Amino acid sequence: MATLALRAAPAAVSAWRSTLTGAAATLAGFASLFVLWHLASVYLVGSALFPPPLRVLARGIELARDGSLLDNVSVSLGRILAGFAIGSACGVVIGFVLGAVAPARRVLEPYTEFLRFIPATALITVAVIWFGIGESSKIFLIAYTTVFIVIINTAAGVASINRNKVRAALCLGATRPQLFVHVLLPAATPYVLTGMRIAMANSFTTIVAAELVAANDGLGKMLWDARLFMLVDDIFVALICLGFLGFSADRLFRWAILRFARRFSPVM
Amino acid sequence: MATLALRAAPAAVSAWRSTLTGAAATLAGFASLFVLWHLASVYLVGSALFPPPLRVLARGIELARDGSLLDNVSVSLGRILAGFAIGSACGVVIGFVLGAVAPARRVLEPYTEFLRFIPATALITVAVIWFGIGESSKIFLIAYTTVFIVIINTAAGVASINRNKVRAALCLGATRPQLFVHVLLPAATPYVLTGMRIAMANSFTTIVAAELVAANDGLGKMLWDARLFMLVDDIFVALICLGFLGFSADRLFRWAILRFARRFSPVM
Amino acid sequence: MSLVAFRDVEKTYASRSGRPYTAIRGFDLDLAAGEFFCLLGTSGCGKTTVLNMLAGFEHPSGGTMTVRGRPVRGPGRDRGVVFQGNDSLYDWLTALENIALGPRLSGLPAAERRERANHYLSLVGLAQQGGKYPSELSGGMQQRIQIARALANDPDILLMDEPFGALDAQTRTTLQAELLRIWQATRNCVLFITHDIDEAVTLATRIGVMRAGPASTLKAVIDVDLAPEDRVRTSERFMAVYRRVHALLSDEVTLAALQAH
Amino acid sequence: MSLVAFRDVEKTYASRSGRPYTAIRGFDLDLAAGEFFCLLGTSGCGKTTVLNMLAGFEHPSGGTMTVRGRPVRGPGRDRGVVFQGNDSLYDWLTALENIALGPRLSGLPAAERRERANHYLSLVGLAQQGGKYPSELSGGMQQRIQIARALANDPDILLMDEPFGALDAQTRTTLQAELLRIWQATRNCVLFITHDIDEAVTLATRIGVMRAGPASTLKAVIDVDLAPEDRVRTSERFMAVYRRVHALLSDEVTLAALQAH
Amino acid sequence: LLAAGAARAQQAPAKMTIATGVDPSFAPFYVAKEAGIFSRNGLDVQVNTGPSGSAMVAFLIGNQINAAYGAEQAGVSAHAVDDNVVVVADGTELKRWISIVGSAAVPDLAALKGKTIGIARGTGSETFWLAAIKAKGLDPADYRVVNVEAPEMVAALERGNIDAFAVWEPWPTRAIGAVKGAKVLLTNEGIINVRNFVYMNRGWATKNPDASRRFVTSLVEAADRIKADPGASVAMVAKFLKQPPALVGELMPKVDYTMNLSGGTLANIAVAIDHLKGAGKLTKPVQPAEMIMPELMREVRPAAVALGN
Ligand SMILES: Nc1ncnc2c1ncn2[C@@H]1O[C@H](COP(=O)(O)OP(=O)(O)OP(=O)(O)O)[C@@H](O)[C@H]1O
Ligand SMILES: Nc1ncnc2c1ncn2[C@@H]1O[C@H](COP(=O)(O)OP(=O)(O)OP(=O)(O)O)[C@@H](O)[C@H]1O
Ligand SMILES: [Mg+2]
Ligand SMILES: [Mg+2]
Repeated sequence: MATLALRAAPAAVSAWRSTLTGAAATLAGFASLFVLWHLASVYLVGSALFPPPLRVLARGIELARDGSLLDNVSVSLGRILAGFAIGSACGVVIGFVLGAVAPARRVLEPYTEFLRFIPATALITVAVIWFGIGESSKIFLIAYTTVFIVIINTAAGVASINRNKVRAALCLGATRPQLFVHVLLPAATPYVLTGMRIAMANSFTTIVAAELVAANDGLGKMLWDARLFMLVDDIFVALICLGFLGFSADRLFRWAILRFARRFSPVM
Repeated sequence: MATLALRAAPAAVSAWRSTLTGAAATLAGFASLFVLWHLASVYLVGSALFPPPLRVLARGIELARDGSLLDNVSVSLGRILAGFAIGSACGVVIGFVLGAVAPARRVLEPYTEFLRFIPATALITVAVIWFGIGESSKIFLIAYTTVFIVIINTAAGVASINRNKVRAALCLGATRPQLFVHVLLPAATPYVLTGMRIAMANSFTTIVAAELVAANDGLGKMLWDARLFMLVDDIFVALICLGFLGFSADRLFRWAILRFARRFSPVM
Repeated sequence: MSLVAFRDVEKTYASRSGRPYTAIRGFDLDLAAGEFFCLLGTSGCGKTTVLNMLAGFEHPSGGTMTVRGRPVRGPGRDRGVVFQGNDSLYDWLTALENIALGPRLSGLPAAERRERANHYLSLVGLAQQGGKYPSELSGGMQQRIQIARALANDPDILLMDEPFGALDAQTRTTLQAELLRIWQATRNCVLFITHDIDEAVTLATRIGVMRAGPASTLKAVIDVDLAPEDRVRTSERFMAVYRRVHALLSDEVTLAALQAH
Repeated sequence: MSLVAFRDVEKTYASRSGRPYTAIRGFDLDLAAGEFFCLLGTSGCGKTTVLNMLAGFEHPSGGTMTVRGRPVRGPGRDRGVVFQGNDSLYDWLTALENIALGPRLSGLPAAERRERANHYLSLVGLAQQGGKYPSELSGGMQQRIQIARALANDPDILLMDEPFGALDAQTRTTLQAELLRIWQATRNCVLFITHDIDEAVTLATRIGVMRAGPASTLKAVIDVDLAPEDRVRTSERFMAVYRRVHALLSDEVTLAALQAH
Repeated sequence: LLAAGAARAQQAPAKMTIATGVDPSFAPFYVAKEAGIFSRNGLDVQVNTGPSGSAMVAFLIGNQINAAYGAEQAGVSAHAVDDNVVVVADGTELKRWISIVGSAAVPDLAALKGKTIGIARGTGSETFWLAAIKAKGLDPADYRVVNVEAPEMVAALERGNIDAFAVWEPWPTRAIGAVKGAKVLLTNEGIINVRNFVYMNRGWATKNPDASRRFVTSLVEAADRIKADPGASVAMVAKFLKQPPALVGELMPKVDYTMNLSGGTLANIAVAIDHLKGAGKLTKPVQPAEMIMPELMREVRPAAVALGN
């Protein structure tokens, strides 16, 4: 997130140094998170159901050693990415239609505005009816929780485009498809990307519901098993993994944006 | 959602008429949704697990008659509203801090960017440890899934404020708090509202996870029970209720925005 | 049949604060192919409103407005626009890419459109600046990119809303000369809004002066029948036109001031 | 000690496209309290850059810049700014509320600040338009709201970036007179950017002409020692100053044109 | 006993929070609440429900709730985390509760060979399947086992993703109604006895001996009541669960409700321990006897306690 520069930054600070201090501050933030967790666990709560971070770390290393953690992570990550990609792609297209074509919006909105309030957990059975108990139903569920957020943000992006930019393109002779490619798409890009970043969290959290469907592996499955057998440390290992994976995916996403989509001056 | 006016609207169309055609189109959209559902259920899927809309409607009327549906709806709605309100309020405050205060952002981001990937379902146990088995743990879970979306959108809003608007306020002698109240807050309002609209869906869907925690009533509870007893019609009644409640809440929210916050030109 | 015809056109804006505001009422204007029409008027009288309707951005609330006998339905590439203010530039394109967008949309091959864009970039005196993004350009530079973008698309009707407003006198003179040269070569129709009487008299074949709003119309239209060599301030005929326009405008300003108090 | 002092100031912009661009280098300027300094230069030479640094929006890349002997740390209410372009107006406030914001921030009671805002609204000729939102105002009207907003806050140093650029000649003349009147009453320091030499000679106590960029500096500073009655185009002394400034600028334009090709 | 209870009810009733799933096999909790047995014994009990009885056992850890009702395995897992989680009574015996249901293509158990079967891993479903293999002398290698959650069994069977499944009621009954040609191939009768236990937090029970005793007394009374008046009990359970009486009436007779502690209790705990150990899911060793706190039942109904040593 580029923060608001309330006063001009001294130009002398090199980009390098600011990257370094940034990384240090992020590390400090994480450190404080874990210290707080430790204090809360040991002194404040003192429950067997809320283990301190070091114990979770030890258990995590154990699970990593025997290879099962990596397996679970990679399987879940695959499902998340597939669902996220499909959901985002559909969301961008539908969002543009909603944002740019008034009659389509009127007819389509009941679908999006109705369906987005229906929880993925409740759709598991429906997903199995349609897609069976294989991978596709899991990916469907993840795509489902991704798509609506991308739709809304994309449509908001289209609606907030500066009027004169659209007018100028039409005066330059843009056809509808050209207007889309050359103006709407780039101008809405910051909104689309923000929407995708928000939706990413839904993709990650929905893996837990998705892997309730006949899964043999994955972090969600690990979580459910651990719950069933009350393996408290395992639950926290799975949670921490999800958190770190999400955090890393988000950083990667941001980096890619800054690297490849900087000219669309995304806001983050 | 105000759609992009690609060509100027004939001014002669009265606001009244456009409201009416809008409502008609929305109704048509809903009608088509239910017709499609009927066709899919009867001709395409033909499963006892995917009932046609009329059967669900009949069951819904039955449940409404005996009063249990209304009870469940009102209990859930209360929880959702409380969680949504708390989550949004915290989200706006944290979002502004993240967006406007660079050092705070660095330290706080690990928290938000890590925690938002941790599913509410997995936090049930932790919620009960902290907040007990009563209402507060349910409200906590809903607030939890609401807050991060509002944070991200608010921070994006702050970061996208036109530079010269901030500069002008500082030249007019604005202190930090004044800058916040008179410029950052109103300028970020469209983003905040979009964030809240998106987060609203999370509030509604999380009620299902929240009411997994030792709840004795509510739509989520109804859903879980129906799932355990394979009362397919009840499941769909609960889902449709969630969908309609969400849709209505969203409409109400939009109406309130247009009524009271129009000057901040919200984009929707 | 005239190229552009406004007949009894009215434009009423619905206002957020409640009361609708009628900017234009009973507005008549004909523009012929090949003419250079300058529109003058006090600030807020409705010049941009007229231009926006002709461009197809706004529909008249009453009356009819036609281009080549057909009502205007929306914007089109036959009418190029230079906007008042620079928010129509594309932030994600460099100056050169902004200029090249029109040719690109009409399918010109990459090499040709780059050449074309570079030509117009030099024409507005920014040959070295093509790689910069709009936010890296000064106000006057942005304005010149907008002019180059409109010219590069070679429209039949060129609608320009105070295009030289943010330019220093010298740059302005150069661009005026370039614009005249292009217009003489193509003989397109130009609707040119300005608040600089000198500029209007230098460029126009006709000058229209609008009344102060609300419900503004054209107060008078003056034919500027000056030979090229008379298009300088030192010419007596130039100054005669100047004084006529000046007088027309002054009355309106006094009126506007009276209304405002 | 002068009120404002630029000493050997440099400003280099990091550019998105790669190469950094040095807009200003070795720039020296002193402004005294009570003076009206007009800054002229070709489009893109660095006028706005100078103003932005003094306003505290941008830090110099080199050299020192002080106000009352202290380095500028950021924007403050002692330096009021009229921006080039109108994107600094608050869309969610009416014209009147925009003007009243400064007094509101400094805690003036509601009644007094409304009165004050209304006063400045009439001063810029928009007494009837206070209830409109910026998007409902014409370009020139927006610009006048911006001017009123800056004036209503009564800053020690007034920084104005082409404030009358979008106004017709008559409105401009009225506002010039108002500005002069206010300046004479308060004797604040004004830094006024314009590209209109007439305007500069009418208003300034000193005129600075900048070189064409890159690495621009002040080319010359001219004292304008004219009596009020000489501040009209018909005065010979006026025209003498005009011609001097014109000559200085023309050279730069030629230079800029040469560089561009 | 009744008189004593009534006398105590004059004082402020002791507050308790208990939790279980929504399933007629936990009927004693519901009946004690609905019939007012708890309040007659001077208890103010809040009954919470969750997705399963087992899920709620976890909340005994750290005493989030005071009592729960659930399966053996959940109790063992919870006891391994916090040894305060103990069994105070064995309340439910599920005689014909878990079944293997086959699709139209599988007429009998023999025909299941080489086919796919859905099992809910780590639950009674799996325990039953393993027991069935042993009892019927089947070769596990002949079957393709896939992990499916109970609520999705029917959908998976209908779609043909699986040819059969092993799971508890109400799913077998439902599947037969919903999927054409589906039938029960085998029930748990004579193969394995599934039980549900009443758990309490030992720390809390030791600190509140009086309330604990009255709590167990209430459950004993409720179980007796279910036996004595099945019709009224069905109505009460249906009311509590907000489920159709017909469905509840169909399910309740498949269950035997007797509050006791027996050798069978210990045996079932031992099986659960073995099963968890085998799956590598037990974090520390647990002895069946350590998991039982028989004092309360001994006080309330000594005759029902026969642990064998
Ligand atoms: N969207 C709008 N809603 C309400 N009123 C509007 C709107 N747009 C313009 N107006 C009003 O219409 C009148 C004419 O505006 P217009 O922009 O056409 O003036 P203009 O002649 O171009 O002025 P300028 O020289 O200052 O640009 C003004 O009084 C303005 O307030
Ligand atoms: N943010 C920036 N990044 C890169 N270059 C910039 C930036 N801002 C300004 N420049 C460059 O600095 C030079 C001076 O710009 P400046 O805006 O100061 O000009 P100006 O004198 O105000 O011109 P005008 O009269 O057209 O407004 C220009 O060449 C411009 O391209
Ligand atoms: Mg205008
Ligand atoms: Mg400038």
